[in-house]
Amino acid sequence: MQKYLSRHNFYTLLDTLISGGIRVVAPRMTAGIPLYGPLGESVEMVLDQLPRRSAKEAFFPVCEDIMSYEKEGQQVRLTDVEPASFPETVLVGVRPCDAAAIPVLDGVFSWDYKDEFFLERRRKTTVIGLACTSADDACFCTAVGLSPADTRGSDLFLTPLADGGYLCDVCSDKGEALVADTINLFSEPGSSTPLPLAAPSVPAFDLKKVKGWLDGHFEDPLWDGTALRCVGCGACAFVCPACHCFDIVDEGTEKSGKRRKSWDACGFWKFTHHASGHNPRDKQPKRYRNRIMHKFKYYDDKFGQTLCTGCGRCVRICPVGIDIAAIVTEINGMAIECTPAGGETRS
Amino acid sequence: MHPEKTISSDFEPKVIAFVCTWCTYAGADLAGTSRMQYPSNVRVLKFPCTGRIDPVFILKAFQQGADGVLVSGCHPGDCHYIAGNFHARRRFAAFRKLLEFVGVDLQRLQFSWVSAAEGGKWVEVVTELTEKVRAMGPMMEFKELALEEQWSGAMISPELQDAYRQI
Amino acid sequence: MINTIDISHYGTVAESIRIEAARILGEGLVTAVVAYTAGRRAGSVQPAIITSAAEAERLTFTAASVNNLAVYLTKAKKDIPRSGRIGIVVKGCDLKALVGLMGESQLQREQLYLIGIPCAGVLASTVRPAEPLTAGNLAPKCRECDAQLPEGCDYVPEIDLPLPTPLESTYAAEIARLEGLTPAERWAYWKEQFAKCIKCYACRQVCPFCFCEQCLCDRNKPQMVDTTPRPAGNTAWHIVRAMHLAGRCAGCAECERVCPMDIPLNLLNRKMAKELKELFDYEAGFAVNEKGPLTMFMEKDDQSFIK
Amino acid sequence: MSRIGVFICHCGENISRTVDVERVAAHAAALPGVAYATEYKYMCSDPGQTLLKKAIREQRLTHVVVAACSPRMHERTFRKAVEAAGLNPYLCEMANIREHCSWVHEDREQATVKACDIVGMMVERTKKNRVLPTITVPVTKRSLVIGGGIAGIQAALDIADSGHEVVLVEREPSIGGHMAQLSETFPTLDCSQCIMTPKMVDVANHPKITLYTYSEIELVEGYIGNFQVTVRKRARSVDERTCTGCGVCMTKCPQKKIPNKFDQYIGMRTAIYVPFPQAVPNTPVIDRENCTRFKTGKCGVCQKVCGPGAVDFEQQDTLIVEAVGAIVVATGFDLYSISEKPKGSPIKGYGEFGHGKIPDVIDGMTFERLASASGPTGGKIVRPSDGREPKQIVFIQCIGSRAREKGISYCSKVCCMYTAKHTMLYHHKVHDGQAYVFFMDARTPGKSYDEFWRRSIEEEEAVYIRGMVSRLYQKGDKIVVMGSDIAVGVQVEIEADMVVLATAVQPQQGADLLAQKLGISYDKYNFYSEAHAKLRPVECATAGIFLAGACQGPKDIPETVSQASAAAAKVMTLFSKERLEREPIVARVREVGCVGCFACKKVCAYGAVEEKEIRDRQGNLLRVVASVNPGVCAGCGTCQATCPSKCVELDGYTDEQIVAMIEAL
Repeated sequence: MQKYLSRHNFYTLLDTLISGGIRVVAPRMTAGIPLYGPLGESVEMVLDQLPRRSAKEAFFPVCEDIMSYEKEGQQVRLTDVEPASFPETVLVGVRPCDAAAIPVLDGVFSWDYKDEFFLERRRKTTVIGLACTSADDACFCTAVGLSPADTRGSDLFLTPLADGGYLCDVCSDKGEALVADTINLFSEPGSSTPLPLAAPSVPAFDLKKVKGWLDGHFEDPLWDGTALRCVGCGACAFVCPACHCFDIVDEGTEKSGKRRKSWDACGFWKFTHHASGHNPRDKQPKRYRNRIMHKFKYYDDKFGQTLCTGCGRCVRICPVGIDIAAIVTEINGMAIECTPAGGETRS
Repeated sequence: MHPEKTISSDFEPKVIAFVCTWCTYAGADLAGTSRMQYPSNVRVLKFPCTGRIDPVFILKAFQQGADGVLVSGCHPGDCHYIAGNFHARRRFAAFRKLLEFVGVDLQRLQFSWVSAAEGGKWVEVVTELTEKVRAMGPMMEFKELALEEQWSGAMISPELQDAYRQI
Repeated sequence: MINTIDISHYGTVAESIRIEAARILGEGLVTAVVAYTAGRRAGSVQPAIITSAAEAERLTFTAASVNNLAVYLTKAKKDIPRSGRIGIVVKGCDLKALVGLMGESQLQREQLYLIGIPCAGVLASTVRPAEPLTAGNLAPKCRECDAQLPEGCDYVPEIDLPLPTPLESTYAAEIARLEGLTPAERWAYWKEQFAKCIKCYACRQVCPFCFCEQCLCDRNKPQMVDTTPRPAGNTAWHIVRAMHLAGRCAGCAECERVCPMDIPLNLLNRKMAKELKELFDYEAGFAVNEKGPLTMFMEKDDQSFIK
Repeated sequence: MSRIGVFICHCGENISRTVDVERVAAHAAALPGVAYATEYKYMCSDPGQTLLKKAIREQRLTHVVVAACSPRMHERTFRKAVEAAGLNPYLCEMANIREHCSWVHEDREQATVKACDIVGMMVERTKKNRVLPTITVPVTKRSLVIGGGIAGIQAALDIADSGHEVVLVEREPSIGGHMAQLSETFPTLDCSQCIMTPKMVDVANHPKITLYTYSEIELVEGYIGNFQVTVRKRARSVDERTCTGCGVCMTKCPQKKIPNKFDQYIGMRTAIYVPFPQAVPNTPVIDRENCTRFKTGKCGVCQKVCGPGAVDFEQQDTLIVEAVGAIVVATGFDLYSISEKPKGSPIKGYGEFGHGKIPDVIDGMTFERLASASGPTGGKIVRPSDGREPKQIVFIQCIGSRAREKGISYCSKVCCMYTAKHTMLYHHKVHDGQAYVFFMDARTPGKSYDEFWRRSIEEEEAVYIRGMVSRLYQKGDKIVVMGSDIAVGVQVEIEADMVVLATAVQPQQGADLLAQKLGISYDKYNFYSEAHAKLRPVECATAGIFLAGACQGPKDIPETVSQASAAAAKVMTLFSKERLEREPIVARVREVGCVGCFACKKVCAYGAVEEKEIRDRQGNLLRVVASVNPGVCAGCGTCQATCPSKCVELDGYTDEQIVAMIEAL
């Protein structure tokens, strides 16, 4: 189903939702930078810049409470967080590279343990995707099999038109329900043409071959060569739409406190630091290797998907210019070079 | 009688004092042996020397709900450990500027030299800080901050609303 | 109007670095050289650690050579193999950090071969590394730079540095603006800034002075600072970090540059630098000091704030 | 899980009067980790301590919190009790609910709430307390005595007689101090020099005493049992080993009119001099400020006439480092100069009494020199202005002392007695003279003291006038003293020939500077503070340093001698052990995390932080880390606050303990 949504009606739609008590989350300027956040009114929305953090935080918060404790004498009282208290949300202006990561994350969060915090937010959130019309040389969604018009992860998908309005694709039941509720704001598609889509410049990877190469190159000079300069921060993982590692800590005093879940990153030295003092990933290149392996091999092994959508955020913000697109391009090259016609045999 | 007075007297500020054991703690002891009277709001933490007092403790005290913090030690030259208070003096000269810059009202952070012989000065410093802070009202900044969440992790729970009401 | 900044000599500088790096590696004077190479993206530059003369041809220097490479010589970076003397490319601001590290027993001068850069400025950010350098995208630290020509290096390319365009310090202006606000307004400002923090610790990881092998904030007995990226823990972290850097920070502003959330972290460091200058007449420079302003004292130090 | 015992003391009614101790006990009992909480009338009493020990055993307590008085009062007591019950003493803490609570707050509710908080805070702290093993350090069995007056002499002789070496340091060219200046002593009127000089000679001859006169303390390093003291031996310009003390140099010195400090500047001496004939050592010193040779380069007579060739104009100050295990401070007193306000002193002068302007208004010590048989007048009491015998003499007591409005509130203790003595000496020497004494009241506690004072009135005919002098002025060659006799309520006016002011006893000039070198505390008058006013009156709070004599507060001779012997006894007790136990409140470095920036070393005032090399088994240097010498560490913790990664930690005041307290609030 395709509908037309004028620019004005798009904003009216959001304001209607907000006044109806729905939390509308969209990119908005926050202390100088675009970040996703709940809108007070639709005009706060900023759609021409990719938010610094991905849309994953709408489902997987930067930090959330999962439990609280209180001690009284010898008694300890525990209180669980009730996921039912999460608000109904419409997530707006999500570019394909962010939106596509959401169903990818479904894999891990509904795997052997069902993460009710993630899943409840997922249930309560309707995603309105937005086709992407601008790319820089850090962008590489097309290299990982996505496109600037990919509707994966979106319930509704907007394509900007030359007249300022949007072509609205209805991609799910949730999307359909939202349109049905506000049907008077939509009309049938007209003659206005879509704006040209973004065109990332990185050539496509052969993801199967990249994985094949990774399967056989746990030890490789590439890792030292590319990641010795890694300073071990968590910026890449934190801005990534697909990275989903988290840490659980108890914060509080002897008497009361909270158990909290917050983003973690495999780049940190402490990430795999054992209580014994041993650290299996004792050097930064090993930690960086894990990042690549997880994205292009391990996640694929387990969930059949690649954990990278090519948004380019990590490329832009890496303090020391580590460029995942460049590294995977290099791996891609090596994979094609060294793969005989029949494919590499796995040991 | 005066309505505004009853309101202000409802608020009992929490004042935390970090003191060195040789001078100010002893000075506070002297105030006790001399049966001087002062507001009961202050809670004293004893350190061997002001040199031991890490700025993080001040931060922690505010985070734990202190409305006023006092740091007090030996007069210059009187340090039991030769120079601990000189180091502390520099450290706190810098730290208070930092706190001020991030928006902490320095009226809530008092530094003093109170010797073992100055029971009266201890009473004076504690009383003055307590009354000043009482008049200023609770230190909301850190208390509010403690309840603040990233939007993504925020919930609308009755418990949280209760907490907001309480501060 | 956008003032373009003259960095036409960077090509010559880059060539000089290549020749000198090849020479010192070739002659066995050093075991490695820490410098810059080009990246994939147009105009991008990244740190590189090379160990053979053959690799020297990869080296470059452009306005995107923003990194303070001194961080690679600190103990926190255990993975960098270190033996013998190491060559390192330094801008004036980077050199101040190295000097600070020497004062804190982290490095010895004789372990280093310093290749100094006659520097006309670098970009504020590497998000768009191919942009030409202008007064608008110049790193704010460069606007107030007093160290364009590093002193005491083993090698500095001989270049007539173009006269710098005098530019107003944006830090000083912003500090003055904030100082003019009420405490509540300042608190609101920083609260909004710190709320953005996601505790990625990029600020810590690129800082040459965050060389602790175990950061205070990574300890949990006791938990001095909450680790979760909530406003409370974020605020505490940035206050503690600014305090730990007070009197040590050499002003490379890497923390601010790398912050993915654009928190103006260097404002805190500049503010502390300003206060330490006023209080104790201390400034980071090219001379190695035995003690920093907060590890020494004078009997006559100001105590007007003490009752 | 900890099993903490909380013991709340009523302190008779001192605590329980304002603090609801039962409520505090109930509050404590409900705290996580508290296994037992109780209250008792007197925790520090024998039954109280027994109760504590019994509870530790029966309740299998792991930690103890005693909520009572200040830890400065009884921490030792309870830690000893805890130790006796088999727990490490450092697992016991005190919650101060007396000095910091019940005594300073009247409101019972508020005081109780506060007491609960204090106990809660200490419970949380104590949970984090660790077993601390006692640290032992070797003891250097030599001692330093600073000051060669009667206090220092007595202490030095006592310690030396017990067989331990003593280093005695005196600032003046001779030992003897103020006692050597006195003519007679109360209440027996025996000649001061007759009893003093033999002791001085004993010091000089004692094989265990090393005497440095004309010397000062330059630097004190180290700690109890292990001090290193640097003594500056000022250039005497006379070699002590070769000088025979013949005195020819002094008789030939052309500079003969230099007012002699020893004689309160009323007698004269030469530029090369001994302060008084019985000086010990009997080696002259050249006063370089007044010596023609040093002023103009001409002269040098003393060198020419010196047979053994002991005069050495080129002599320099020498610095001598002495290792000692204990220090006795006996720097004595000075008299308050009422004419000139000492620079920077908050004490107001007594310019109205004309001292310094009217030549015949003198202070008590000057009177001693006038009355002394070996003094500048040979014991004749005469007026400094014209040498005439004063027929009417007025003594005024409490000049400076007990005058809060003038800045000194204490009683100088010896003036009542010495003024009584002065009236007697005067009466013995000027039979037809009349002595008047203005006094506020007479303080004469002491053996035979009141009898002595009465004698001055009843037998020696001194007229005591109760009241203060309001004005005093020169009229012709008389001094008119105007005052009031409050006993009869009349104004009194006396035309006196001489006025003697009993000025306040003060610590020596520079007493504060010496205290700073020693690291001991002093009060607002610069008198040195004892560790406890009643129970440890001889010790300083700084371990290994003891006090003797008037440096601690005004004292008469018998008291001074008693305290000196007591200090000596303390030193001997210290020296009775080979090794000394010290409080294990010292810093420790966690070498694993130490990054070797040595910020700790930079701020350590004791030089306790050393650089330690960590090597692998092959001996390759891996890293250099900080290491604290527990013997030298004084336990201030400045290193920890400075360490960026908190890898140096002060035992007893760890971050965990402090944060636990903050979080308990």
